[in-house]
Amino acid sequence: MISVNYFLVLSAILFSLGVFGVLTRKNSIVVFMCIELMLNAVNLTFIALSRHLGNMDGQVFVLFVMAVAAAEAAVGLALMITFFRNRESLDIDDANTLKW
Amino acid sequence: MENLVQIAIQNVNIDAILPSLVLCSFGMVLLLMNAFMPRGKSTPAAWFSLVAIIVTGIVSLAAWNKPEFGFFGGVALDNYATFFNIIFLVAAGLTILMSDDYLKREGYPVGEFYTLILFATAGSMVMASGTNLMMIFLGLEILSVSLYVLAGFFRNQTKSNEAGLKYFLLGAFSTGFLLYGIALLYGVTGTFDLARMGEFVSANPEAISNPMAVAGLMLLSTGFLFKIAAAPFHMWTPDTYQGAPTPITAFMSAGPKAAAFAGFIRILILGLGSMKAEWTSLLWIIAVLTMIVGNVIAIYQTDIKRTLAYSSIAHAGYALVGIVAANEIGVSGILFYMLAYTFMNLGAFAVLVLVGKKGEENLTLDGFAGFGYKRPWLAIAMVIFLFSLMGIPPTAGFAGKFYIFAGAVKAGYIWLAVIGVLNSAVSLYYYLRIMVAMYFKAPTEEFEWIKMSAPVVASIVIAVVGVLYMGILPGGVISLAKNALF
Amino acid sequence: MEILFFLFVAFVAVGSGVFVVTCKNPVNSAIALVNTFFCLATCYVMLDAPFMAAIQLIVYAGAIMVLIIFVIMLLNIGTVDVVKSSHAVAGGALMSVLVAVQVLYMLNRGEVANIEGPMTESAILEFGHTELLARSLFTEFLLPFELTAILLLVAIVGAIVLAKRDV
Amino acid sequence: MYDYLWLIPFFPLVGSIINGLFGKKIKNEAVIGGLATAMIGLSFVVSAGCFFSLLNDPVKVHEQILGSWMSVGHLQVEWGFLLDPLSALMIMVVTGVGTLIHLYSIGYMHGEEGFYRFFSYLNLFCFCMLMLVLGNNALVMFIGWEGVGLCSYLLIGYYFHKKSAGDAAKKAFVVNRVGDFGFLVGLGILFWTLGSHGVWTVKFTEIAANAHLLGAGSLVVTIVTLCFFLGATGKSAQIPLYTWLPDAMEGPTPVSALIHAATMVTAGVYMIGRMNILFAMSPTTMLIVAMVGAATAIFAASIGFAQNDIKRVLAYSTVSQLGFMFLAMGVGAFTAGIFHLMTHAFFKACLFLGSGSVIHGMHHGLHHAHSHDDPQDMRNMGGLSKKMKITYWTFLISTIAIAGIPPLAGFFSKDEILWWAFASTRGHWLLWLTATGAAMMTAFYMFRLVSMTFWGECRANPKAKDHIPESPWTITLPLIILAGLAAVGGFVGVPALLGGSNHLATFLDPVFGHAQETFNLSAHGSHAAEYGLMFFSVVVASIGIGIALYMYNKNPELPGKFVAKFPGLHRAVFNKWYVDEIYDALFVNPTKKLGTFLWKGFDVKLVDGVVNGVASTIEACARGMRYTQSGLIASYAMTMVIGVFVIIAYYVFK
Repeated sequence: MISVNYFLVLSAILFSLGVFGVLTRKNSIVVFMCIELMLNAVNLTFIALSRHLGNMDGQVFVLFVMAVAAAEAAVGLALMITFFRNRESLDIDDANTLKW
Repeated sequence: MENLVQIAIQNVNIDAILPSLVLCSFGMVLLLMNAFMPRGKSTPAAWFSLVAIIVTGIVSLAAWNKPEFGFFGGVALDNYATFFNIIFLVAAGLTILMSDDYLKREGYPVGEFYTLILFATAGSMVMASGTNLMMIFLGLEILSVSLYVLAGFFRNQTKSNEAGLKYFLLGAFSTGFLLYGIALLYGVTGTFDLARMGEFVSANPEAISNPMAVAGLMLLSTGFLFKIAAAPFHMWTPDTYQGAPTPITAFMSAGPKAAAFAGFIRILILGLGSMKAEWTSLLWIIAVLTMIVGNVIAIYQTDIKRTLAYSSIAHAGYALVGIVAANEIGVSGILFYMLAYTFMNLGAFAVLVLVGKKGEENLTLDGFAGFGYKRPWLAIAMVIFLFSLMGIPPTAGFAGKFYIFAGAVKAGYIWLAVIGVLNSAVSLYYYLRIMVAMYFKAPTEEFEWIKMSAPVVASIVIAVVGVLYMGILPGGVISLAKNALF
Repeated sequence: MEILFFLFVAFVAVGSGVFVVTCKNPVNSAIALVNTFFCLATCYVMLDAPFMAAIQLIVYAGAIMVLIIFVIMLLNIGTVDVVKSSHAVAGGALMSVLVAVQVLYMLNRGEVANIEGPMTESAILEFGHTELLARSLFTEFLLPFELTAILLLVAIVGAIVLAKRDV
Repeated sequence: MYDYLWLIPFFPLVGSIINGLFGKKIKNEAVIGGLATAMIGLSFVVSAGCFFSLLNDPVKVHEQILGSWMSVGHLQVEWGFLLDPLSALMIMVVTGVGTLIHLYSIGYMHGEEGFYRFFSYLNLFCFCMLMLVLGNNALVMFIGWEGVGLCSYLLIGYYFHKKSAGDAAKKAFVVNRVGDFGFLVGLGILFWTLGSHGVWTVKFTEIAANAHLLGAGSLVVTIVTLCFFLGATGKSAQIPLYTWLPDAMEGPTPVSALIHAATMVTAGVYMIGRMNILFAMSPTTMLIVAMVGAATAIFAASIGFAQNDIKRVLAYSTVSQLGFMFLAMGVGAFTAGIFHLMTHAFFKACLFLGSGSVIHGMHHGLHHAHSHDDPQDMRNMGGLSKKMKITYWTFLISTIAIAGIPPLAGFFSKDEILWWAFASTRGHWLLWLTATGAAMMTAFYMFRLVSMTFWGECRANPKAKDHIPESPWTITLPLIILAGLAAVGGFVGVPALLGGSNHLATFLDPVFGHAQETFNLSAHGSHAAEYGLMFFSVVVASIGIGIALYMYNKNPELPGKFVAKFPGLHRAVFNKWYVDEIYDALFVNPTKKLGTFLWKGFDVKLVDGVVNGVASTIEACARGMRYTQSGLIASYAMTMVIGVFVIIAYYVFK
């Protein structure tokens, strides 16, 4: 059994990678995928901690996070489709009529 | 295995989730109803959802002073939850009242609109009554997912699309931080249950200085501050509020914000009360920043909806002052203020719904020129709401600010209160512009006939009564709010 | 041995993560993301959570990613994505490195609670991971479980309302 | 009788609601105006009842609690009214003068569009003013305090199609809010400090009873009173927040008379009177109050020299007279301050209404002649004494009163202030000298006004000349009554020296006596000195009158010569000592304003400067901050990440 810290470090790195993607990508689907990456990183933290602490709560939480991710994916992709229909683009920088 | 079933059944206390259960049931029935209704008819759905709100209101009120707990301590339908439930229901009810004509005008008479509002309200209720991070998180997500859809509901309108997309991407992003915070707190305390978390932290004082716990607290706060629209996590607010359908903007600025406060306060006080020093000092700064950002940027706006969006940021700042105070007056002041804000803000938005034309036009200051003489009654109602937003006595806004600032003063945060008062003096500037437009400007063009419909008028009347009642005789509501503290 | 295996998995995970955020083609990003999910599933197995690993594959790699790829194909936006201007990338890189450093520092300084709960290795061997999870899920977390149903319902309704063409 | 106290504000409220909601349907001016007047008249009857009961009542403080408003911890805030000699006197003034002005308005506003609106606002104003005066705690007072500001805003902007009216209204409201901010902060600090001594209260009686807990002369009490004083300067148009008042003359004349002369602007004085014990505890604040008052008195008077708009002269005169009141408060002459408040209400209301009558007549005449001359410009007037006899005589009486000639009302009150300024334990001869100078100037510009308006040849358009009628009885009756009061009103406060017994001082003693005794606030001096000063002030006033008569009546060409001889001085005075410009240069964004400055020449106003300066600073911030809201999701996400990073960096690494 390797130490929980390894997993936490891996999770932290993946989380930061996700943040990097959100900050730098323009395609909203890719941005969303980066957010999924962040959520997965957190899932890893949960499961690692759950194993370490010896209680199931964390893993149950991961189940719910997955459900949430699925729900968000459905709604988010629907939003992107409507956006694409109006603008012929998925570039988040095109979402700029509302400002100031 | 049978043992397990028994354990589960013993802990299933339907009474503890009755309000949200009733609301969800209505929501599902409504969903079916919509499926069999001819397309383009949303009025029956509106009335049905109003019935749902009223029935749920009765069910909620029945729970007053009869706290129910259940589901392994995951749910507490105490007075605190009930008070917030009423706020959510008022917000949802007023929103539904002002929505129907609006939806017809904009060409989206879709019954699912109301279903989503009902589910969003149910999510808010879960947040208010959850005593477990898992519950609160799921409530938050039910609420958020509904709101993502509602914000982008006008799928052919560019603005609405954009509002939905921005809200969604940033909301999901902030969910990432929130979850990381929850994970870290779980790692430190080994539980999601707020009561057990509180016990653990007070039993292990070294946890307070554990960087993981502190970081967890801060990340968790980030997630909630995003929903509350506090600076610097407020950036989505003006855009989304401006682009979303007006009734939804009204709803978002009142109900979900209150829900975020409900969950946040419960987590902070019940679960992390021992880390009070950390979170008060954080929220002090956030509150000041939020008030300043909201009020200052609002000055430069010409779109009234956007102005009100910034003003709602500022109001979140005022309410945060109450959390910083973290005493009886301050927290009950927040409950009071949230209800007051629900009335005044939804009232103001209801007027906007009436004034606006198809495609959300007419919502600049010019749209209000000469309004005071052409539509004196509506204008008087608007003046009352604006006064309440400014915090001028004897309106609910004044009483609410008074309680919150009195709480801050009593807790020794006198400078915070001074900054708050100064900010509300600044806020005058942009509210006054609306009044100036209404009373001191001749109409720029021939004023179009506003179609007044009974439901919208009813929502305005209810809001006026609420604002004045809570302003002139706030004693009743504030004593309820005090009883509602857990 | 185990540690080496972990390092390998971690390396692959991070590597595919880098691909996710840098690939110009969204489809490639998506494939890389699926790869990351596989690695994470492997980690879950290493953490004695085989059921979670299975769910990870079924839900994430199987459902969500397929949905995403489907949308990418539907909208036919194969290679249009352009990366942001270099200073935006630099800013993003700076911030995410700072966040990474911060989190790592925090993990280094912080301590995970030392609680030994009921889910020990022997318990897992005796009852099986799935049963333990089910016990938790259907007793203590029954209500949240039900709530996810509402959540998914909302999501379905919302997605349909948004995506259908006519009123 | 005291049980009916609540009726006093209630009647105008009812009138306001009825007129506001149904006035448009009623249409009949007599009904609308009659109703409004009757309502305030009823208030006056009840006030008089209360006043006379109080006069013969050994118990001088009565409270009526209507119900609980808010409770915060140990603090109970009630909807309650307080009747003591001070508030009794004030309600008499407010309802009495108010009734007369309502009556006057029926004639004056005849035929105006939105007649009902005017009366609704006017009644609403009376309601708010009465709440301000009668409130038994600072929060009820604050409702009135905000309310009068609002009504003043609505009434100044009554002619909303005029842009200047809207601007003036907004300026008045914003400046008032600056003052309100001071009031609230002062109240907050007071509340907190008293609370830390275990007394959670905002009730005036309890504040007075527990004020000693703060410690006389302590820093806290100075800060609190200075904050309150800031509130008072906003509402009562003192330096530095005074210039909204002259602009407020954009409102209809009855409004100027009621709100901007007799009642609302005295709220600051009243408030200091209410909190007299706190102010008495802080000599520093008292000194500042006195200095600001004296400075305002002389400053505004000097500006009054060169104004040609009849209402603007009176406006600056009001500012100046309010300065006298503040001077009185500052040297501990609370009774004298309130006394002057009362007499000033009489003669200044009369003067404003008289000027209204003149404008009414001029307007009529000019309208007849199809002339577009300004009916308010005194250079178009002259010789009106023959055409408007009642107006002329009442105006003259009030002018003599304000000039301080015995035995008219202004003499007694002003003289008492001057004596206290000189001989009080908190007084100083410089204060006295300044005030005396201001008194002389008052006499001068008032007689300048009279001679330009009523005496000499009529300079109006020849066609208009013969069509300047006397006003109808609803206008002249209030003038006669007010002039009568201005003539005899001073006798309630005849000083002992002249054989009087100063009833007013005795009457107000339960309110002010305690503070004056405790802190040894009194004026002592030999009888000879008192006589001497009295005589001197009369002489000084007479000199002022004399100069005015000489310059404007006997030698009408003299002012022109004077101007030719000292052009710089005249221009300086004419342009209000360039204070506005200095403010502009200091506060207003220079680059942006340079063009405006050159364009508008020297006509930019003081408070415009401050308000616009602050506003443009905030607006610049707003503009800058607005651009953070770029509309780009990535930059929003970036902000969030930076926020998270900074927060965690601070808390985890500290």
